[in-house]
Amino acid sequence: MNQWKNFTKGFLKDNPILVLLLGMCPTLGTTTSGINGLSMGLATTFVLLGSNVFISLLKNFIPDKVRIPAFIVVIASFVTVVELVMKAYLPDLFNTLGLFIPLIVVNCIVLGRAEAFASKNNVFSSAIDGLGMGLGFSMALFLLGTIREILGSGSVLGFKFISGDGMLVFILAPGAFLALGYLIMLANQLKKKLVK
Amino acid sequence: MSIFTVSPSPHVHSEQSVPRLMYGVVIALLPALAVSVFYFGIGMIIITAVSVISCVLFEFLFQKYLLKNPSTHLDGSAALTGLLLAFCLPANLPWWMVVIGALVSIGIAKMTFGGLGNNIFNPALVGRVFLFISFPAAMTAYPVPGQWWEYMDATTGATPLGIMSESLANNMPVSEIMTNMPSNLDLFLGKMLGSAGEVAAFALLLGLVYLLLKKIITWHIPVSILVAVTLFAGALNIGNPEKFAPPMFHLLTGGLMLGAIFMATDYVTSPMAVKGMVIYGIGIGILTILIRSFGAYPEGVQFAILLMNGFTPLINKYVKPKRFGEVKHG
Amino acid sequence: MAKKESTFGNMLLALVIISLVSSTTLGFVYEFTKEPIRLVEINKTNAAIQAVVPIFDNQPATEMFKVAYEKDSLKFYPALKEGVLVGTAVESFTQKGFSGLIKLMIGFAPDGTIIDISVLQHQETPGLGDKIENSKSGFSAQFQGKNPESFKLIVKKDRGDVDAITASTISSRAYCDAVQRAYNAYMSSRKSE
Amino acid sequence: MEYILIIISAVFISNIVLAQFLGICPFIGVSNKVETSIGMTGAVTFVIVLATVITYMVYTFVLVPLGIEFARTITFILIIAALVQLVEIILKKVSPSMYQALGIFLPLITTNCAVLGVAVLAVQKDMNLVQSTVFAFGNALGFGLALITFAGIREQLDLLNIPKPMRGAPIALIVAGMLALAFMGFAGIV
Repeated sequence: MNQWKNFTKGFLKDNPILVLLLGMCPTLGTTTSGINGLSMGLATTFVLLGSNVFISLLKNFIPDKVRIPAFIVVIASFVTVVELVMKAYLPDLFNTLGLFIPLIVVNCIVLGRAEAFASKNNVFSSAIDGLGMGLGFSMALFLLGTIREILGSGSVLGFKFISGDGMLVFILAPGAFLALGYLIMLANQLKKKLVK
Repeated sequence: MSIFTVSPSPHVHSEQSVPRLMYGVVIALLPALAVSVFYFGIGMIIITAVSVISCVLFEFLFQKYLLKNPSTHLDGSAALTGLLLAFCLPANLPWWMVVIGALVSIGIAKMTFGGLGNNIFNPALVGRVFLFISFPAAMTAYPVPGQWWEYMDATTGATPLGIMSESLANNMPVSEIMTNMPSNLDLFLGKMLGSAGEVAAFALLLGLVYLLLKKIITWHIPVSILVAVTLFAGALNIGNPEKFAPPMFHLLTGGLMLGAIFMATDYVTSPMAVKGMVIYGIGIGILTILIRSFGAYPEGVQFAILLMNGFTPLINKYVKPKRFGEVKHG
Repeated sequence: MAKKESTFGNMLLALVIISLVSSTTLGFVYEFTKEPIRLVEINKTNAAIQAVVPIFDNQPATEMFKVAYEKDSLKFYPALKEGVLVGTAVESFTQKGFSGLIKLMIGFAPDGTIIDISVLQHQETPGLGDKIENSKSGFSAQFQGKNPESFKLIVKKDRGDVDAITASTISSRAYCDAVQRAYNAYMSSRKSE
Repeated sequence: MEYILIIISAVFISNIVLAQFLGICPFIGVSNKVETSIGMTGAVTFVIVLATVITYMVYTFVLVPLGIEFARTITFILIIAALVQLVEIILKKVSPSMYQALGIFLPLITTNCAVLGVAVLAVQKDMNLVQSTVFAFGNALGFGLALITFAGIREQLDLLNIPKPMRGAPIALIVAGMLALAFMGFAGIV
């Protein structure tokens, strides 16, 4: 397989959020600002990369019937590593992302890639796949976070460009749903145009 | 008219044309508009004009450039949405916020769903709640009536409902709070602080009479809301008269009349069967009092109607219309 | 998926080995991060104390004592300089926030004057109630140097002396409630000494 | 009274789907039909409550005494995965028709973050066993309320003339946004 294509498919064509619609919970829950979205994305990328590599390595060793529990153990281990490391070295970020860090374990993307890709491909392709998908996920989170931050707080990456507040609804739950809805619509249109 | 063919909201009046219905409702709103101009002067005129013009303009632009549907911007529905939106905003709201509200009402709540007849939630209310959550400071600074020539610099204050909820939070007994309130007659005549078009109960009731006479709406929804409010607020008031305001106070303040008569009765977003309408109305009444009496927000009508809009499909599913026959096609 | 036969033996073996490897790894990472995590928590408390009392040379975090007040007990952190009490940081809370619990750290001078206040924990609405945080607005500045004996810890709307945050009266009230609780506990502890 | 407040708070004020963003995948994926949603709600309620009780006990009586709280995530998810398997087996025997309807969604409950989320929240909030159980039940009800209301709206959307680019996930998210807007009215009721 062409590794470049394998790497970039997660950016738009098979973008986990915008096209595959996987991992919506952290997408909505952590994107109150661009930086928060990006951090969540990178934490997920780490887990995705790690679990993809390990599962690909172990694929001939794990019997078919217990593959799901085995995958979950591998994924949960990586999540716990992220949890502990963030708690120790990035405590503020850990507090902001809160519940959504342990919840990476149930992020459909991670298990989805393990099942659909890593368990069928070699280590190198799986690593590329995990990295590409993770970066695509991070990109979408960063984009959504930035949009919500601009509209909701009137700032970009923490720098305010208006005095006072933005439209608060965008930092709150309703704005998260609305912004993601229109973003997915736009991504679909863009994908259609590129395919033509 | 093909508007209602795609809609599962066949209504008893669907044989009437859309413009006739819409402009009928607009006429019913005129007495309230006149009273509001009398109280809020230039501010009311500005926000109403901005709201109506932006709604019609957005409707036109969305249909022409995004949906590419036949244009319906002059059928009165956009103008009505604009009028209702202005009615539930403070008359001193900066004009650009009104434009945002109109964009949300028409762009998000209506056109995203494909235009008139397809929306699930009342467009004007979505616009209002969106603004309320987005700009809480501006949306809760109401102008004191009687400042004819003031727009954005008008002196502001709290609404009767706001004072009630604030004072109750301070453990003041209702009897003491009521001594600082306008009399019921003043409330009935609209001499109080509030959103631009919601203040004058008598003018809104006049509108109701017109709507009923012209058979534009039936009495079921407004009456069940008002009855539910009276009974539920009354029960609370009897239970603890110093903690809960009397039902008459609830009926005459805030957006209750405006909501019950003009917002909740929107064809597209309310149930079609009579039994469904009554359930819907009771739901709105109870939720309104629940939010007003126990919630953090002093006013609950707008949330109550939106919530029941959300339940309308379920009501329609389980309470099938018996009298009006089934879905009409054609 | 590799077509690996699933027998009871190899299923068990696979799961046991994976679990063993993962728990060993986790145990190792845990040992490695245990100390930093403990330090982070101590630093957090210390930083919160430092923010609200004058410079001290003792270890308030380790000299913490609890003072019972009403049904609960509040944590007191005494700050000493050359053996003299320069201030006490009191960890207080309220349940009256818009979204529940708010935790504050309030620094009192020995006479009960408020030195400074910082927010430890809250879930107030972003853009509204979260302005109680010092980094988001100057709301807490108005408490500096005030003695609650003369400065009424009640928002102006309720005829007190505190300027509430615009459109967030509930959060402001809750904040005052937590400060009042700390003050009452502080004064009652002074009296009993 | 305390328990009623926990339930009201979980169902209306911090609704698990509309305010906490948990369980969005089944919310978007499953809720096309009201009947399916009701079944799904039943299955999820059962799993959430059972999972919370078991994880709570394991956490309090095994992990904390052993000092290995850091193994929380991995233990919880394994318990939940095993539970879902169990429910699947039981359902297959007891109600094959329901198993048919929910068949594809049942394994998805494992990766429904609502289940793990509630279990983690319950131990994070320092609740006792009864409070945790009530909390789990309230959240399951909240999930059900959002799911079923939403399914009703989705059924209606199918009859409507939604613009093509908006169909599917986009319109579902917009509707969810408006429901979330309406649910904000419940703020502060408890």
